[in-house]
Amino acid sequence: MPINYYIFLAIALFCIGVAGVLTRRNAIIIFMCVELMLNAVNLLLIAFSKMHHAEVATDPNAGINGQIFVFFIMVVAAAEVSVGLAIIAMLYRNTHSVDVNFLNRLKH
Amino acid sequence: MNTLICLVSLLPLIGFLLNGLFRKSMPKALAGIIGSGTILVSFIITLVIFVQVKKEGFEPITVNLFPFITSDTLKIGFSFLIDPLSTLFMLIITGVGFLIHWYSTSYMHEESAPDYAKYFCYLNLFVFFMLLLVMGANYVILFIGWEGVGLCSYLLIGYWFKNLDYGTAAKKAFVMNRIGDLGFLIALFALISQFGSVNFDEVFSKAPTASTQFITCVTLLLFIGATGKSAQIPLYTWLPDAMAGPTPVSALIHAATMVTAGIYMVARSHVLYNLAPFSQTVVAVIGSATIILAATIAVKQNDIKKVLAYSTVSQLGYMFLGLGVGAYTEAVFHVMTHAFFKALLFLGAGSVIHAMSGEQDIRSMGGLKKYLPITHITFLLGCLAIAGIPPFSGFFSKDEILTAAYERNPVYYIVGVAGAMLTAFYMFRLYATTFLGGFRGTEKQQHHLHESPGAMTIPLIALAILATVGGFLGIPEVFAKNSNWLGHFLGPVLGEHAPEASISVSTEWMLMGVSTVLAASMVIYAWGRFSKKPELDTPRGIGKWMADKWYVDEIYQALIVRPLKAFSGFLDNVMEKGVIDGVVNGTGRLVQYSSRQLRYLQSGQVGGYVLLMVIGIIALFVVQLFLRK
Amino acid sequence: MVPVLLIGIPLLGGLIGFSLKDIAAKGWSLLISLLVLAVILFGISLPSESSSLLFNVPWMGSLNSHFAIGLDGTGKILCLLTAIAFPVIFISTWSETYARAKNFYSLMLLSLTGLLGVFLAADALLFYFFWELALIPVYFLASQWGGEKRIAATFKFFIYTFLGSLMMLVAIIYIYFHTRDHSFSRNSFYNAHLLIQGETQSWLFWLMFVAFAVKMPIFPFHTWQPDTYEQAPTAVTMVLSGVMVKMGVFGVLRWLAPVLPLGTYLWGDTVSTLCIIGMIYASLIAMRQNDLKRLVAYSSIAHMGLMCLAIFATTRAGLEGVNIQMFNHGINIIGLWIIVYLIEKQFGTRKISELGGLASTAPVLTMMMVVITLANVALPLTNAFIGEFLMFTGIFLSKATSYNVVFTVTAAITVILSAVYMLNMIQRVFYGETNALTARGIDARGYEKWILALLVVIILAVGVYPQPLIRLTEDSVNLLLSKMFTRPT
Amino acid sequence: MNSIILSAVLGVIMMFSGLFLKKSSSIHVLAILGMILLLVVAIQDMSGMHYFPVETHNMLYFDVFGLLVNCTIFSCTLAYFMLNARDITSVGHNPGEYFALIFFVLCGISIATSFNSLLMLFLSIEIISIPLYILTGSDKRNLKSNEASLKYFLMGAFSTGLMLLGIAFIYGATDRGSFFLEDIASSRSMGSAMMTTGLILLLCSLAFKVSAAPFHFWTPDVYDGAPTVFTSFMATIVKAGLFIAFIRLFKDAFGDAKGVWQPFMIIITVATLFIGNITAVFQQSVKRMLAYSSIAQVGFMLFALLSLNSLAQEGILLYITVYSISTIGLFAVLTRMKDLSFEGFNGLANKEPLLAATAAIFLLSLAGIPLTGGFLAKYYMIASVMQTNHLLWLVIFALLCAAVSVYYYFRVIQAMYFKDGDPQSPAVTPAFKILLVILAGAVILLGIAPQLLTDRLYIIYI
Repeated sequence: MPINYYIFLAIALFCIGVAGVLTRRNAIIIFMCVELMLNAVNLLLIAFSKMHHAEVATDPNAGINGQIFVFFIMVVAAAEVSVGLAIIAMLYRNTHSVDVNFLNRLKH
Repeated sequence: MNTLICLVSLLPLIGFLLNGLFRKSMPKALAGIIGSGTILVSFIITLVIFVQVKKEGFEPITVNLFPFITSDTLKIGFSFLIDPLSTLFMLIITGVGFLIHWYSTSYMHEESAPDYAKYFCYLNLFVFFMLLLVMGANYVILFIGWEGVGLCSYLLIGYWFKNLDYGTAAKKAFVMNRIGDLGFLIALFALISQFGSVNFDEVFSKAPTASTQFITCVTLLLFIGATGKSAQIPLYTWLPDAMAGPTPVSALIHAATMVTAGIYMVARSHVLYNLAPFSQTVVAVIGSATIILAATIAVKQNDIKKVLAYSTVSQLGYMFLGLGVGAYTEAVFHVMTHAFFKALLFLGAGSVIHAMSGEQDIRSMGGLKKYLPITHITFLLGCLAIAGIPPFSGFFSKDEILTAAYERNPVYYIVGVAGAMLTAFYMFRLYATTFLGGFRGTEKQQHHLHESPGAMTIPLIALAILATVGGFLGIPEVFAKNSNWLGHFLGPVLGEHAPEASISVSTEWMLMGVSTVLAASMVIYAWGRFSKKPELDTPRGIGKWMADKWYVDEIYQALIVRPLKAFSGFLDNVMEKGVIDGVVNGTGRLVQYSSRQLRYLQSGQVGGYVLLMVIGIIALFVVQLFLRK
Repeated sequence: MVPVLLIGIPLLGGLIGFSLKDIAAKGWSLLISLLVLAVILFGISLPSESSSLLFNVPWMGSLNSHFAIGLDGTGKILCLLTAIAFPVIFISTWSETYARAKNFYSLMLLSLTGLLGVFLAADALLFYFFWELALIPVYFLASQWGGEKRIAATFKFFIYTFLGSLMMLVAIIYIYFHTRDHSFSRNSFYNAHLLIQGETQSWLFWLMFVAFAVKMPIFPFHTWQPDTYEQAPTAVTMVLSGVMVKMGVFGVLRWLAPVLPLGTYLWGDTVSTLCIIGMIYASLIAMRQNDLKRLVAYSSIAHMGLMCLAIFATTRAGLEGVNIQMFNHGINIIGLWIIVYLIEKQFGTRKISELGGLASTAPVLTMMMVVITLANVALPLTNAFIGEFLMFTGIFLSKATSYNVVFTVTAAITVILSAVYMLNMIQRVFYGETNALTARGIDARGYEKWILALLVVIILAVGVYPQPLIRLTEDSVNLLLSKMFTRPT
Repeated sequence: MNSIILSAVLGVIMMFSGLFLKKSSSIHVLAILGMILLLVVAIQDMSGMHYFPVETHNMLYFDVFGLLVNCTIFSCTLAYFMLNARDITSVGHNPGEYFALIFFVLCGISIATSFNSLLMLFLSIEIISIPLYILTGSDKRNLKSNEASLKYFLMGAFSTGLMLLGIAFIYGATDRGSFFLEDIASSRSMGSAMMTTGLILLLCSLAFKVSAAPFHFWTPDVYDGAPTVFTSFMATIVKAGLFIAFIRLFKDAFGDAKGVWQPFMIIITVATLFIGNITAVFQQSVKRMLAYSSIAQVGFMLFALLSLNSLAQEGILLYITVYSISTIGLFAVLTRMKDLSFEGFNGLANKEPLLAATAAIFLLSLAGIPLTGGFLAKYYMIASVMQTNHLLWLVIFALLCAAVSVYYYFRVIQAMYFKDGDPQSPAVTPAFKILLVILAGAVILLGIAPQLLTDRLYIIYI
């Protein structure tokens, strides 16, 4: 299956994520959309790593680094989740809402 | 010799410094002695020099004091030139100057001590600059004196500074002179650019090499300077106002010496003028026009000093007419005689004003004959002299100019004679209204009337003698061969002038007769008319125009001063505050405004921010697409 | 060694001054300024090729910029002016008591440092440094001790000049990259024009000229000046108008005309026209000013215009005239400011309409004022006449333009206008009857009298025997003439 | 390597310091000691003493520039600690953690200055960002702080996504699938659509991190909302570190493909200069003004990216140093003020002359007035671009913006010196004053002798 399919799929996922970030007002959902973007990237990386692996038949672990990268992304994403949820929780404790449109004390 | 020459100019300066620095502590008597003493000494020294210069085979002396301005090839020295012309002027300046200083010692007696000292220090400064003017060996030194005397006249006209009108008059004098000086300056630059020098000898020796147009331009520019200093059309209007100054000042500066600086300068550069016939014509025409204009105005003036002022303007016109027709010796001759009789007349007027305790309007005078005998006699002599009645000095000088004018063009002669008639008329109108008839002043004034003290009358007498016999220094050739001493004296500088070469003796006699007869008849007519019933009522019709000086001042106001003021107002309010400053401040406001608008991008909404970021990214991709193509 | 002292003394003096008592600061600054005067006089007495007039050590290695300072003709004249100006300013405003006086006087000394540095710098980057160093203290002085609208006015002035100098910086860097040895030294800059072709020079010219035009100021970059002069404390106004505006002329003479001769030549006529417009414009506006400070400010704009014009004439007479006139104008205008200051101090107003009749209450002051005024209108035997005569001669003889006669005549009109507005001022302030305000006026007191007398003596001395001053500038003028272009004949 | 590991270790130590040390003062003494140690180690790293011989498989690559940047950044942090330690401890209950987070950030920075692979770049940036989210929100009860941290977090995560997508594309575009910079630089497909797409995405996300327009929107809000001490840290040290990463990436990976990305860089530079300067003009709060000014300063720093030459390298080193010192000093003064609006500064010169004087010097330096390091920093930037002999219009535009910047910086000076008022500011310790004077002296010193810093770049003994 040609690589372009994966690329398009990944970009599609990514754009969905972006659209979500743009349109939704609930902080948690926005955050989930961001996660979606990250996963799109993961997919893309895997695809590329496979592609590069196929390109170079001689080297058994060619393109392996793409997949390693994905693990790192997952780790970092996890870390972000923890921090992010903590922040959202803190905000909720203070304002009893997670609606980002109410966050406009700081402007201009 | 050199030290003597320096002393002549230095002494007045010393007097100036002494009177100026110690004016606070200076007693009046001392101030007067210093003031007039210095002038007397330098007059005596001048006489010594004169004796040297008079000798046959005398060569002009140049005294280099120090280099003034040196810029590679351009070398301007601070140097004096002594030759018959400058010597003659030095004699007039110091001689007449001394008499007037002396006269002032008593005339200014009411002044407080410091002001008295101030007066004399200004007067000495004036003499210093005037000597600089005539002694300078190059145009720059001449110019220094030129502006210096202008400054002194400014200071002395505004001597009574408390009166703002006097101040205005002084300012007017200075500014109008400045206008003339502008022409002079540019002429200087032109000379430098052409000859690379401003020394008289170099300029005159190189002059023939230059093109006629160039010489014409330079001479005209110089003449503009002359019209300013010597009160010719169109820059004459300051002189009558200058009468605001003390009368001796009017006598010294605005009659005898300063105003003749223009004549000196033109005579000094006669070499150039001889090369530029057009400029000569201009000089002659302006001169004759001024004669008539000033004379007509003088006819209707009632302020004794105003009359004399306008007569000065008109007499200066004669001198320029003489210069214009190439009769340089005669012009200088007239300068001399005019210095005598006009100084005399002014001092006489001063004595009258003194007696009338400040009154200057002749309509409230009359019949002063019996109160002021000496003043009366001397004044009469002065009038006769200026009216050109033989054998008084004015007759000879004026007549020679007229003859020379006739040679060049009879029209000049006719104008000149007309001027002479007018002169005779208004002078004797003045004389008759002032001295003859009955006294018209107040009781108080009449009671106060008295002859002036000796310090004032003796100079009067001295000047009267000069005014009477002064003419014999330059008797025309027609009377007796080689009798024109002045002609011979000035010959080496200005070149011999021989009328009989062109016109016959008989015609000259005829011209002389005509002018004399006409003048005399005017004298008799005016005497007869005004001694009986002087005109006291305000004139009507053309007379009013004359009385109001043909409204020249008003015209200048309307054409030059007001538009200029309006324009500067426009620049200040519209251009400066509006346009230029507006642009500068506008830029500032623009920044402020755009800042206020840009702030609103910062909406505070996360969604908005992300959207803008995404738009940014898309924009970059679009750019990328375009760059690909 | 001399230049190092010239910069070091006031710099140290200023820094120490901050730590002094307020009372001590006044005397201290006067002492320092007198020291500087002594040093500069010594420097002038030395022969112009003396090695002790130069100092050069490497400074910013990676930029190949040197700390190179030297004292030469024009520099001598201007350093002399600066060194005379500051003591005169300190003495004439002696009776003034400033809040936080030590800061005031220390900043004055720092600005003195900057000014001297500008006139001494032989390295473009160093020149730029001093250029700003002179500006900053003056900005603080003016907006801390000035009039009530001071903050806005002086800030306008600051932004204006700062923007100008930034443009100059661009030009300097550009030229730096086009010098053979990538150096800021004066010599490399003077030879850079051989490697920069015409059109480049012509826009570089404007980048640089803007900075100088704002400083001088040249129409239409002048609007900061009247406001700043009006708002700044008089002592600072004296520094500004007496010395600082000369930085502009100096900049053109030292860093523009010889560095970009072609650009200078190409734009000569344009700039000259601007100068003349400015001269007449400023004179006309001066005619109707009611504030003494504004009047003097506008008259100074007119005079600076003439100097700039004379530079672009590219003739020996003109350039010598400019050099002399920078000195003379400094002296005269400081004299004017002193008198304005004395008047304001006495009557608390600078409005011409509210004054009058001072001549009867203050004869000495009047006498001084008249002399200085006459010097300002360039009457013969005063210093300004020498300068203006030489400048006008230079303009008339100019080979760099084909409009030399037109320029001379139109520029000379200001000779009349200046007489008009100056004499107007004299008449309305000093002549006439005294009014309620001026009746209780008193004359100039001891030291004020003497300081004015000193200035008058300088005015007359230079006016009568200018030769030494002219000779002082010869080397600079020769250098300039060897660099600048004139119309090919 | 020294600094990376040691900073991480120090972070852990500080995290647990709360357990052993009860007094907050002792904690920040500990932090300062640790910081000094870190600095010493970093300097020794430069002079060839490597204590942790770790095989990085070419993931990291240490060069003089990076190490020198580490040193300057650490010294700035040291100054920052000394000036602000008390304020840091007073933010919340357990101060040790804040120091811990700061040390982690430093760890991330020291990776960012030495990464040689996009993976390391990604990790370093995340190691820097995540603690910052927490620091921003550290003032738990303050709604502004919460809002700021959430905004920062959401947008930061978003930009991380962008960066990762970019990295993915670049990975795809390289010849044999590699994250190493040299492989990217040498890849045949340089300039291809995929590569360029990745490049642009990476550019945008990094622009976001250094807050360059149009990706700067988080900056004012976050800087405004975060506790002032941490704003000072973020605006200076963090920004410097990230900027070095930015330069490192584009120099080593895309240096040869300048033509591809320079147009975008120019657009971003112009936008940053314009928005940063113009918007700062109208601000009412000095803190927020400084946020915008930090954006404006980035506009100048970006010049170094436009011209990747030796002048640029020296210049950016000088720039980040001077900018960090000045801003840290300024924020230190700011933290002492009760009222952060411009009026709050009225008459400070009379009440606290020394505070005002040093603040004035920092402001002059930010405005780029000669004799302060700020001028030479800007000078280097301009010169480096002019050396490439084009983009002169950009230089002039930048200088016009600099003139605008003078306006808002001088508003503070005017308030302090020329206006009268009674500013509310608690008494400051002499130590604080001395430190400020030292910083001001450093600014001046770099303004007249930049070679003291820049020449270090050419000392080679690694």
